[in-house]
Amino acid sequence: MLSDLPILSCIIFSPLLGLLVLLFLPKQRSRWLKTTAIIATLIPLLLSLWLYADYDSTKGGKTYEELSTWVDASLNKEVVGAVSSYSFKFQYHLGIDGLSLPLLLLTTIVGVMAALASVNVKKRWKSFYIWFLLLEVGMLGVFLARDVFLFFVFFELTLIPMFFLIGIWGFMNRERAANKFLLYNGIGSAIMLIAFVMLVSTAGFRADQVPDKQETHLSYSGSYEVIQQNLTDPASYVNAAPPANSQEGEGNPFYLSKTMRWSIFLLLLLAFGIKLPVFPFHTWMLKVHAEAPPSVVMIHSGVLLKMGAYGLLRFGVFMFPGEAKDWAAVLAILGVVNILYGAVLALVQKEFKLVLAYSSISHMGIVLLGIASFNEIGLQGAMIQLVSHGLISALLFLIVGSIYERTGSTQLSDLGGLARSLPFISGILLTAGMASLGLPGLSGFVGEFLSLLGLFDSMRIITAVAVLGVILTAVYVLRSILGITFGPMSERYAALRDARLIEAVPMITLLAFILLIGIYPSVLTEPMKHGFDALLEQINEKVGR
Amino acid sequence: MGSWLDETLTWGNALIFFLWGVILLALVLGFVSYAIFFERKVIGWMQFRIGPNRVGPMGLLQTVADIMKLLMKEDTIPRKADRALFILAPALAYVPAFAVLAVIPYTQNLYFADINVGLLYYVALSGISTIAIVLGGWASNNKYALLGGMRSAAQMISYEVPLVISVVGVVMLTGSLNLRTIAQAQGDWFWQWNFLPQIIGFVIFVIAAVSELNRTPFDLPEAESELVAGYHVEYSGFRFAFFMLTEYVYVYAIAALTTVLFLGGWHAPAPFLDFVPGIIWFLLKFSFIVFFLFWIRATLPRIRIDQLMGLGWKVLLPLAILNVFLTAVYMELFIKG
Amino acid sequence: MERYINNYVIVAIFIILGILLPVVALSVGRLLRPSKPTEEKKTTYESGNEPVGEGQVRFNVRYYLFALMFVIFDVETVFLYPWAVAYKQFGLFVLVEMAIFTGLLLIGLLYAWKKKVLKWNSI
Amino acid sequence: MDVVQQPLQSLSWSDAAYLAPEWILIVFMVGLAVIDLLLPRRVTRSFIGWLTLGGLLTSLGCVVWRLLDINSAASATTNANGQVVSGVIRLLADSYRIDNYASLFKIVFLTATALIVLMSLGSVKREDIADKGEYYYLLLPAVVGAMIMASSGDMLTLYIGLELLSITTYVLVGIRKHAVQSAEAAFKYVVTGGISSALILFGMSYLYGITGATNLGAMAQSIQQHAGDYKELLYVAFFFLLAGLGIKIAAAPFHVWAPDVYQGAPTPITAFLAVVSKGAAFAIVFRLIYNVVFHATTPEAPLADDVFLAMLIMAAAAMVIGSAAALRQKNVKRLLALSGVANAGYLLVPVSLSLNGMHVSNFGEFIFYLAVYLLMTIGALAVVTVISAAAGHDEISGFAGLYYRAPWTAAAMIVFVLSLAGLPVTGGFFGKLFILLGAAQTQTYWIIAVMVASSVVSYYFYFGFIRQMFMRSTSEETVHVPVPTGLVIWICAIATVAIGILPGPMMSWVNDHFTIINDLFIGSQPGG
Amino acid sequence: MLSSYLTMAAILFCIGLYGALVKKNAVIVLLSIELMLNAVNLNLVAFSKYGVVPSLSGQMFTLFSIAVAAAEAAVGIAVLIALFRARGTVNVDEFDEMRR
Repeated sequence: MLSDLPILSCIIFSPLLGLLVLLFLPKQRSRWLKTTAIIATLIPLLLSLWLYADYDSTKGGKTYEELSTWVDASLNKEVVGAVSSYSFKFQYHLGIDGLSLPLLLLTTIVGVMAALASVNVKKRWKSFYIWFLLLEVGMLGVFLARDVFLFFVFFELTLIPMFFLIGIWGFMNRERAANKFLLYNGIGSAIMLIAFVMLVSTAGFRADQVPDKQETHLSYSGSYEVIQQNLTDPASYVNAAPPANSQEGEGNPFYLSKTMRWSIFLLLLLAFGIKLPVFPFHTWMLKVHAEAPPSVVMIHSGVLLKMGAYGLLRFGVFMFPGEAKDWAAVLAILGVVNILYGAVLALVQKEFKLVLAYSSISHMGIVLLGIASFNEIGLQGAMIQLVSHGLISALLFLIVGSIYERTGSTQLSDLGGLARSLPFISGILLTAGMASLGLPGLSGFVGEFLSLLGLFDSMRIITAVAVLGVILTAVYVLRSILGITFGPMSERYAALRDARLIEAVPMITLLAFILLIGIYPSVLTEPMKHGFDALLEQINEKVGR
Repeated sequence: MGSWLDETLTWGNALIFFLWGVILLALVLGFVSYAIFFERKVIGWMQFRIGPNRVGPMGLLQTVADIMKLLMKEDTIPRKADRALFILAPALAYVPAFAVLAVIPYTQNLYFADINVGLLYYVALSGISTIAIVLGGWASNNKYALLGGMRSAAQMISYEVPLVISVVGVVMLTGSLNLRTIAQAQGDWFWQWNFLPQIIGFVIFVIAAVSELNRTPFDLPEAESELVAGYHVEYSGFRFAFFMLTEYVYVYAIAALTTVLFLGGWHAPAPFLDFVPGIIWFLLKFSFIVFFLFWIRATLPRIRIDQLMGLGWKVLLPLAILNVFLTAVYMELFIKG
Repeated sequence: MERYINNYVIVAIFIILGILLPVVALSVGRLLRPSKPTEEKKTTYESGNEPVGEGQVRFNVRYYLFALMFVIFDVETVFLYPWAVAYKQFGLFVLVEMAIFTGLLLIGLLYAWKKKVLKWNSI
Repeated sequence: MDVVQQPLQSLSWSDAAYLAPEWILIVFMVGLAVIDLLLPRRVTRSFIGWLTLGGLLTSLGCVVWRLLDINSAASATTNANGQVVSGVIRLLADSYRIDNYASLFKIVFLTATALIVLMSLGSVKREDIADKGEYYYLLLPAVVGAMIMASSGDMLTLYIGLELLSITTYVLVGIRKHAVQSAEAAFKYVVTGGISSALILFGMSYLYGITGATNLGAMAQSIQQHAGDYKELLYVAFFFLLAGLGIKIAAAPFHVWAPDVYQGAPTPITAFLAVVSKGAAFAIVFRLIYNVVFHATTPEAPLADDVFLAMLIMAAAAMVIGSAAALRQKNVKRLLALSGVANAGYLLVPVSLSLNGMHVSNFGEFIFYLAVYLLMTIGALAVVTVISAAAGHDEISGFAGLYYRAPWTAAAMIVFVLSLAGLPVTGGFFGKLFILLGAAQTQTYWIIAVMVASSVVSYYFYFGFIRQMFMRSTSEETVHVPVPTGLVIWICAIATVAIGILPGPMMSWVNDHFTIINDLFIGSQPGG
Repeated sequence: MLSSYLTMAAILFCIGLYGALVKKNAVIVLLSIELMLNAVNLNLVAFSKYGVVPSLSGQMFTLFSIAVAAAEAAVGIAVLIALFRARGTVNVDEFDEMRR
């Protein structure tokens, strides 16, 4: 029964259901509003859990695929000649595979937890949850879309609610943070759009012959599969070598020269690098981490940053495996720079949120390393690192929110000895810290270990430097977290109440997932097993190994 | 005249044209002198006076004497006047007045320029005089002159519109703007002349023409009681004379134009009167129009300015347009078949 | 062609004569007339009183409105004349077209009338 | 005289019937004018607005009916290649064409004007505009002018339409007689408009001199013969035309008048200028480019390519300058004026991308974006009328806390702002996307970069509205939204989103009804 | 023959453009625009007789352009009068109500 449903659409759009209900609720009834929103986020979680259970890694996600025409804008066909149709064909194409499934799960889990954490929001609950649910729709869509423009639409859809969530409910400098967020991500998505437009107008072109009839359908398709196939198939018109006597690309408007391929790849790298964020483009993220409300940062740090890595993998690496492979070293170096830069700066921060922000940069560096390895282990490591960092940072910011609610500060110098008054929260914080610094048995370790292991295969020196960074992680995490939990306690914090049930539930749930992945990483690696095969095959073909 | 027109232009021919022009100029100057004389006489008789009777026999040299006086009178230009424009204005008024005479045909064979847009030429050039009058009023730097000039301009442009539209009916019937063709096209019998079929147009044309001439009952720009002497209050001597000259040359021109457009030009009123030369018929009709102008001057009082403007815009203009469409419908029904 | 040129030569001659007459007359007059300017002679004439204020006074804007009306209807005649000349050769539809055109202008006249443009008051 | 005698073609009664949309508007205009004059002063003039709206909608119905009729099987014919092409109605020796191109433009103009009238019904107050009746019925000749421009197949009709539109809008801009700003705006508009028509005419006069024709079809044939000999003159002609039309469409660097005029004009008229005037000028640009410029290429001088490049540069300049200048604006109408400059740049892109094997028509992209631009601009300005009525000024700070004072209006404004910024899921996104894809098809990648970059810059000031509406607050008193204005806001917002979610049908409809050979390459089909 | 007409027209046009852009007096600005339009008329009429392909349509065009120019001037001056009433000046530089 369940399998007859368009399950992916249901996952994406079920939050909208909640949004509809929210619209008709009076805006003073905070309890109703909150309950509705939490339920609305629970539906996709349950659906995605079911999907996970139902997912068969050997068959891939083919059975869940949804495909229908979204935009079929016919073009003037007069001058082309005898064709029966000529159009822009963008599809409503959803699909799931080993790459998206873990991130989908991550999104739904963090979504529910953030919704739970949002009960702390002090004002304008109605509009908060409306934006929140819209944001969730966008995130879910990003991971499931299989059409470049559908992807772009969902990607942008995350942008606008985030702008509102930061700008209205954030801390003191919220507007500047919101602007900065908008500006950087706007530039990022604009660059992405340029790349997509270039791709669709060349590699997206397809001519379908209708069998048995004299009909040709020409179309520019946004389909991920079509583009990827055209780009990677050496025989396709995109790669067809032009006749020797003509100028490069003459007569074949779809030919992608080497420069073009590289420029598209670099554009994609840049676009997703900003989102990830890669070292020089990271400043917007710090602002967001510092200024956005904690529950929004949970989403942001937990899911939105992953969209960058996901996009880099799916569009950058899968579409241009050759170019990506050629730039593996660069990617790795960027990763190391991220790790070291993030770690060193996290070490000197005086604000706990900023420590976490820099640690995010550092951890995202590890993802880059995993991608740069270009082998199964490394890529799996990157994916696990993505999920694990999502969970851990969501948990950490949840705790930050709770602490801030009680103490009114996130300055490291203000906080101290909270273990005495807030034993439960402190305990969770410590565990989360351990997970973050990669203690074996917790999820962080698996991700880091696999990524570095994968990279060690090809780039040993870089791996060695990266490990140095990982050691630094331990230093700054311990410095800050131990400082908060132990040490001298300020008198005014003596009478604080420990976590309420509504806080404890998400903390424990997140921690449980962290533990689960740490102890039994196969929950994630299993569905991914065949996800990278095709990619690695192509890369190896290309590189000739 | 027609034979020379068809020849190739040489200096000799140009000289002949020039001489003809000079002859006409002399005739016109003579006409002006004696038109003024007769105006005074006619009005005198109508008012049971004798009119000028001292200079020469029956006062025939009165106007000549006046001209001599004007010629020898001191010419003052006010200090505050805009000198260049002040000097330019009378000449500018006079040039178009004389230039329009080029297109008027007198008989079948006696005409000067035979332009196929003759009527348009007349209308276009006569409009320039308005500018001269405004210019004269403005350049004098005098309140009376300025207001007189503005009034005059307002009046002239207001009546120019009905004047111009009233002849459209004639143009439609003839299908030409050539004054010679228009005169020729009118029939042999006097009821076939344009003034009967185009009676509305004719009446409007005459009224508007009188107003264009700034003559009584439409002589408001020069209303002595309000504006002293209007736009030429600061002019004296021969510069003043040129404004007067302009007015009377226009009298000549309008009288000739009316004859050509509405009164059948040189045609005799009936075919059996053809033995009398065309030029005589033309002069008779022409003289009648001139006399008519003197006659209404003696008869009618000056009207108020609001009446003047109201008449032009609210009565004559709609009537003129109505006339155009009546003509069109008439032609549609009876002529074009 | 000759006729065409000749006609305009005549027109030119008439214009030249028109210019010559004032030039000659005024030049000749200069020899005949006296010239004894005094301050009083050169003051602006204002019925014998000392002139008050500027000579170029502001006058009623109504003059401008008449100028505007004139422009509108004068331009109408620009179209009316060619139409009238060629009227015989065309069908009824041309009459309708001109009726529409003129009708629109008459609406303009009505507009001016109703907006009291044609009503004259003071100077 | 050795003058080519052209046969005169008169309009017949049946031809006149094809002009029904124009007639209807003129009849309404005349009727309303007379009614307005004859009614006593104290009678309120709002009903004139409703009647104007009725006239516009009737006319719109006629245009749509004609469009469908032309394309129906009955009037379609086959061309030389055996393809079925729809009929074109040519009036007065092809100087007035009723083709799909014109009809599509007319639909845009009439829809826009209808929305503007509806918006005015809610916002125009008697104390502000003394002659309310005039205000409404003057819009009609303006639209007729725009329609003539769209339909013209001759430089003469084209010019007449242009001036009919311009002169009426001069008056409309200055209709708030007692406001200094309005009069000043009107004067500036008159001067720039005059200069622009002089420039256009000067260019046209050279084109006429070289081709000896004013009919676009005849020009196309003639210019192919003479382009080689007179290419310098042609360059001059095209330069002047571009400059003149650049002023009309407010593309940089000819845009400096736009902010002042848009600010001073009554807000609905601002919308009219932004949409109808600009769109009509584009209709001319299209016709001239594809009928004249396109055929002017000679082997030795790539005239057409140069003109296309010049236009692209103009488009890029408009985008960059428009977006950059808007950053500093505090006045909403000035801001929207500058955003209109940037949008003129976007609209210029499809026009100035030449055609090639794959990019066979740019009209679909263009009209799609024009329609979207119509919706979002009119919608945004309708919101502005509500705000300035409440705040008493046009500054952006008037939007402060709008969300708490009129949440639904604020929500609609978000839609417009997002659409203007080109973000999904709004029509603006797909409008820009189609243009970008068109540019990509011709491999003109640099303009894509410029376009996207200017869009990103524009985020800053468009989101300025959102910042005001959501993140500032002044008074808590609710903003009153008059019903007609609210209707406009909602029609525009819903349509914007609808087009943003499903752009396909509209784009397909436009392209199905448009045939480039029939509608734009007039000259390539001699006689007809 | 043609070139002298064209040169004359071009000169007129340039004078007009200069006046329209540079002059401070609003009336002169309007006059300058008329000058530009008249330059165009000169061009059209010259081309209709001496153009590459002489034809009558140039003269027709001129008629229309004259008419339209008249209307434009009328509206222009009307607007200027309204503005003069509000501002009391015809100096273009002082029309700066909106520039900030």
